[in-house]
Amino acid sequence: MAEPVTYLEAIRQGLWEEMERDERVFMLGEDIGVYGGAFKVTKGFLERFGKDRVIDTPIAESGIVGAAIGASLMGMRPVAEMQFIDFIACAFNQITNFAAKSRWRYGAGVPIVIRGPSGGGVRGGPFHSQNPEMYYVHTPGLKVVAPGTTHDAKGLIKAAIRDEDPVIYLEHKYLYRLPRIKEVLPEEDYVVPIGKAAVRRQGADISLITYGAMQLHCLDAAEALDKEGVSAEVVDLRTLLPLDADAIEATAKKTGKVLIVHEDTRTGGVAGEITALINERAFEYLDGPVLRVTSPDAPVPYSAPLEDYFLPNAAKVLDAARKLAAY
Amino acid sequence: MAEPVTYLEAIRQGLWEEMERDERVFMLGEDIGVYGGAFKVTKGFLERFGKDRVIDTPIAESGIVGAAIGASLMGMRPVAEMQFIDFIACAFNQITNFAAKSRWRYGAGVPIVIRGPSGGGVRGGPFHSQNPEMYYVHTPGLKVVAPGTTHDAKGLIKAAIRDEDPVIYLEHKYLYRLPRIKEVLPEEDYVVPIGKAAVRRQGADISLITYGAMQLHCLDAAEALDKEGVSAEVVDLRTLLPLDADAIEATAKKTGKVLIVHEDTRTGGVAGEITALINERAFEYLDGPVLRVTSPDAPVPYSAPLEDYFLPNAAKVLDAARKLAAY
Amino acid sequence: MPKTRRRRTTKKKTAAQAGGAALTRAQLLDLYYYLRLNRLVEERLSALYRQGKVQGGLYSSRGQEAISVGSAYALAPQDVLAPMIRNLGSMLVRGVKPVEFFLQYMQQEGSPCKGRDTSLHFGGIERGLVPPISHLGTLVPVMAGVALAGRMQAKNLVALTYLGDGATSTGDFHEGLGIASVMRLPLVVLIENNRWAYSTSVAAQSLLTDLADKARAYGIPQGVVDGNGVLAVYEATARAVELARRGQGPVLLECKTMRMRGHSEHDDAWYVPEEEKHFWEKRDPIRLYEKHLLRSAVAQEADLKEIDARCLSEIEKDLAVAEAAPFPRPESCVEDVYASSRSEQEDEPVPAPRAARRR
Amino acid sequence: MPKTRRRRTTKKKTAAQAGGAALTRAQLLDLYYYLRLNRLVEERLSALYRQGKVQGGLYSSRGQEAISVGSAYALAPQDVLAPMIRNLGSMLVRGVKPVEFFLQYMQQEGSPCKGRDTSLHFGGIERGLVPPISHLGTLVPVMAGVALAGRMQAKNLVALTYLGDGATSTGDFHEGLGIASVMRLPLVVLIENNRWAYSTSVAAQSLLTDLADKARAYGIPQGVVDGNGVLAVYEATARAVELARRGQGPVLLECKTMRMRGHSEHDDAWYVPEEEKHFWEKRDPIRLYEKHLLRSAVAQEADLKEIDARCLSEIEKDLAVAEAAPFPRPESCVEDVYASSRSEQEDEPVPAPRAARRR
Ligand SMILES: Cc1ncc(C[n+]2csc(CCOP(=O)(O)OP(=O)(O)O)c2C)c(N)n1
Ligand SMILES: Cc1ncc(C[n+]2csc(CCOP(=O)(O)OP(=O)(O)O)c2C)c(N)n1
Ligand SMILES: [Mg+2]
Ligand SMILES: [Mg+2]
Repeated sequence: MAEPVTYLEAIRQGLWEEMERDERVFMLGEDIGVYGGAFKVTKGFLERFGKDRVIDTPIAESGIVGAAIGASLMGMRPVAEMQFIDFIACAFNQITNFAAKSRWRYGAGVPIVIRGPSGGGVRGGPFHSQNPEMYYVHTPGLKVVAPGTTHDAKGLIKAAIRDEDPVIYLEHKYLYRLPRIKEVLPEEDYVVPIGKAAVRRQGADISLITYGAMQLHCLDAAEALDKEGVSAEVVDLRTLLPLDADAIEATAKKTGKVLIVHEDTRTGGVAGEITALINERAFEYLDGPVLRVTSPDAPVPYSAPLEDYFLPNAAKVLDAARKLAAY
Repeated sequence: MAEPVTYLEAIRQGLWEEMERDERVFMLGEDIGVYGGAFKVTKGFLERFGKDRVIDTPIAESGIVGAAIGASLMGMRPVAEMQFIDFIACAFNQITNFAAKSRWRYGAGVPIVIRGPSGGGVRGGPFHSQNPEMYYVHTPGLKVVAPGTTHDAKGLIKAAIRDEDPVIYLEHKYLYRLPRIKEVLPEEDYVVPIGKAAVRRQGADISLITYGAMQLHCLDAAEALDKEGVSAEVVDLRTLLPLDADAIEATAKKTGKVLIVHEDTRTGGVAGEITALINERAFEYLDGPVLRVTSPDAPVPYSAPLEDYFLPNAAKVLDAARKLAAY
Repeated sequence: MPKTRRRRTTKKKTAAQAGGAALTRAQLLDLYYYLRLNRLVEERLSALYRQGKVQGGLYSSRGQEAISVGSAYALAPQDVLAPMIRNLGSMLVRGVKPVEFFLQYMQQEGSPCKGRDTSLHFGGIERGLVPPISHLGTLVPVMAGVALAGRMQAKNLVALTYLGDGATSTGDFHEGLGIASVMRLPLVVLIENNRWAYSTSVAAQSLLTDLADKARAYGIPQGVVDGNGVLAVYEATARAVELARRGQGPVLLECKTMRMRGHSEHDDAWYVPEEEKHFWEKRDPIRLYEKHLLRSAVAQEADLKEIDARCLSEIEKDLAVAEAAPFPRPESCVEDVYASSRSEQEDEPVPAPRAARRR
Repeated sequence: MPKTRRRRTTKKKTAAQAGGAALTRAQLLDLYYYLRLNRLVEERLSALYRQGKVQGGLYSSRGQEAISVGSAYALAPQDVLAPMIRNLGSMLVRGVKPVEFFLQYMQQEGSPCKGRDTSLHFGGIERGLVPPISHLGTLVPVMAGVALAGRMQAKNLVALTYLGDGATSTGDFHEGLGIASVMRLPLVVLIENNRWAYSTSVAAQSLLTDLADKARAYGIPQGVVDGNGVLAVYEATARAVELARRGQGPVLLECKTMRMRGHSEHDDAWYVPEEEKHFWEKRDPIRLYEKHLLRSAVAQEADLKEIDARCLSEIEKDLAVAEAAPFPRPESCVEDVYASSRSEQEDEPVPAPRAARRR
């Protein structure tokens, strides 16, 4: 186990260990059983856990999520896969109206996990590259997590499965097999708490607040800034709902300059919410406007040069950070 | 026509006139024909325009929106009603993936209007009181309008129908028959341009940025502030996507203090986006943090005392505005 | 209403009233008790609505009580039932007390939803009840999941849910039955075909004569039954439940009936043809069952009167409790959004001004 | 694969190859041309994929070409067709040129989607084509709307769309057919039952033997046809289109076939039983049609060779054009989000610091 593993392998391990630990945990989704999932996240699960706990379903996302909700009401711990997270749109109603509101309405928790590959950078085009987080971040009753490291990928899937509330778990497909983020994972059982951000890099002059795959660009930009004498702090949110407002406040107060970086599109993206939180909690500490680097307001394009233009990258982060630092 | 009419009547007139003006316009939805709509917005339409243009459908919101999309691709101008806007959740996929992206993908505009009663204040409970705007504001390719006056209700429904892109038209059911906002409407044909905010009240000391039914609370609070020697400007956004960033910038620069008021829940609500825009465009003009008064992060409750506690009101706006003014 | 249909329903009626052979006298009277309680609780709710004590939508099951009562009565204790908004009777059979409906509809403290949600949107697995949300069709996949979990947990349970003729048009109905069919889940989906979905007639909803034929899209068993005969409903449901419990997969059962009120209390249903109303008025399910009980000498007039009195006194007692209940604490409406119940969601206070740290 | 089914398909084959009586020799050869062009374009795309010139998903219709070509050929010019990702052949019949597929899949300037979207996601009403989005099932209600508009505009058109066995499980399939049925819309929905939905067999998708039986849920006409017989598909579609055009409402047609490649290019379909592959390899639709043409003396070997050569030269020419095309301007990816094309969406520049106005 002392080998470094991929982000995908970390998710797989997390799922596997939870399936071993708790027989209430089961999975359902399209092509997750026989095939082991479009990205092979659930490879070998059918063989180990049997077809009662690793269920290949018809193509019916609303049905899948609905069935997960029903099973969770019975005390089970269903993990529903969306083959690509883009297809979660078909289950929007079950998630936002049934799952999110049941506890509040009459006290019935819905401990389900909905997971799937999100994000761009793999030439997937507009329907295989989406970042749907804000649709769910804006829905009270849900939790939304988006791990950006291999360690967190495992710790958060485990936390999500053990959580009493419905969790949307966004795994970034660009990170699945990225050598750069391979990591040796702890031998022992661990979870990463939902709702807690992590400071990936300490800094004094400017804060880069981010999550998911964008973290790598932020770290690269921070590295470059360092050479220019600017000390950048990098905060990885990890959870988008509930946001770790204390961590956001702390870094804003510490550096007085905040740049938010997300892959999701701009208008209505989480950067706005964070900007509001900072205004409310740390306005007097600000030495410049809270700014953001995001994807532009358009669907995710397919063609390589277009997608490269579209997505945030280290150069764009660096450029904005430099200007903000000089502000 | 020199009689003051209700907000509901204004919508009805707008729809009626567009149906008269342009035979490509037609409507479809549940109980809109024979019954004239759950709120009677389309009363008399079946008799005037016939069942080919006023179509009672089965209960199938995704099907309704899908059919509207298809018809619009053929050059028609469909207006789809959601009986309550809460049920738009069932059509989320067709709206965000089919309607919103077609023009960008291959040049095919989807000029549809999806309209329905939104908002709380009528003891509708969690499934008949929702404010779904942000799900659509965060979707490039859509437009989202939310009239707060009788004049705008008519002008915006007409603009929405004439628009080349898909428009979500949110009519606030609390305003439908509210005597306070009855208005004498212009005799002649008019539209209210999509994307333009309106300054409802000029002021120098603080800006209240709002839309929909909340506007009334802002005006009341502004009145009270005036007596206390605080001059409040009230900006009615009217359109939520695209936001009128210039108007937001102008008022922020003018007063230096901005309070955003919306009925939608807090986290991920449009206040965040506006706060980000102000940071980007008017940071140096700020004399205090951009703050917000919103509904809390929970579904909309049914019971009267609960809903009254839940929704923003003039007292809450006044309270926050006073503090910000004194900042 | 087309002639053919009328004939058909009439034919079924006979079968319906002839059923119930397996039930004891006590059980037969039990059914009557629930039918009457259903009707009387709803009548009282209407009165409260007219007094302004019930706000928002109030939905009546008048004319459809036999479906709720007969079907719920066919369940075993371990079975799970998901009512729709016209299944107050099913909830009574499952043990919900009138006071809960009064509290709920009057939005008071101690109401099952603490004043947060409305109508029949309450229950809980511990009571064998999964309440609906307003969005029609959604319960079908949810109850498929209940059935699935029940099988995994070896509980030998059947999941039962209802939906209207209109709701069979929703995508969730299709996705739920599709999943349930290939997984052969013990699920009974009961269509209450009351001929109207708000103002939309069933003919505008589907070309089918029998909505039960929708079962053919899933290769699952189906049944059509007179929804105004409580014994017919009981027996058909019992058979369907039996099939489902034996692992034959989901069953689709259609109960033919008529919505005898408007869509909700504010709607006078002017769009329903007079002759249709008349036809069905003569088929009131409670009157029919009363006649059956008397004719078959299961009960005397006095027995029925006594049951009625029992219902009424229960209602009076429960209503008194409900009327005395206070409103819920306003602040409670933001609690329980999460298990951890983050206290929160107070508006952030406006921070006190202070000198900027570095400026 | 169960014996019964095998026999059944074989029986159909004969009927299939016997059809096409109404077509002229030129038309019969036209069908052959499209079949071959379909296959050859896709083979070339596979080669480009292996060279890394096509990225993302590449979906093959190998073994299913008869469905695309036969059905599209049955349409009148005013009809509107919505292809799914395995209907390249349908698009060819509708006049799309190979160069468009090459440009599209190679994501280049001048591609129908300007490099923004992928695969067969292009078309336009002016060409009688409505392209899909990836989300399965969505085209059914959309094409119901096309059919509705066509009727309003008195265009006498029929709308035709396709979906796979898997996609019939989606809620949109149900909602779309529901609406189309009660409105009696001129819509033909063609199920390409290729026995697999990615790795999921049709038996895990539905309990039905014939997916066409899903029509029974809507009370609409249905048909089952051998999808590997181009003439059978042509004739069945022509009949369905005729019914729809006459106002008989939507028609559900199932074409039985087999997906002869993986789900997409990266998938080798190891999960498909060998015997199933073998069975279907012998039923290649193009080989079958070739034999038919030769046996019925419609064509000589030389005629077919010539058609092949024509296809190949067209492909070479078009590919050269595509290969020479530049990539699109990167900035173009944010254009056309709206009709007004707000120039926009540039990141807001960081404002230059300046003294606060009043501070
Ligand atoms: C998805 C959805 N769309 C629309 C509505 C609004 N609505 C509530 S009840 C109703 C009619 C329901 O008819 P039916 O299913 O036949 O049930 P019934 O009222 O006759 O019992 C409608 C349209 C809804 N609740 N959910
Ligand atoms: C709503 C939705 N869910 C999941 C997917 C992912 N997906 C793409 S193709 C496919 C299988 C489709 O099978 P089928 O409908 O039989 O078509 P075929 O590929 O056999 O032509 C799946 C699951 C999708 N595109 N849309
Ligand atoms: Mg009904
Ligand atoms: Mg298939």
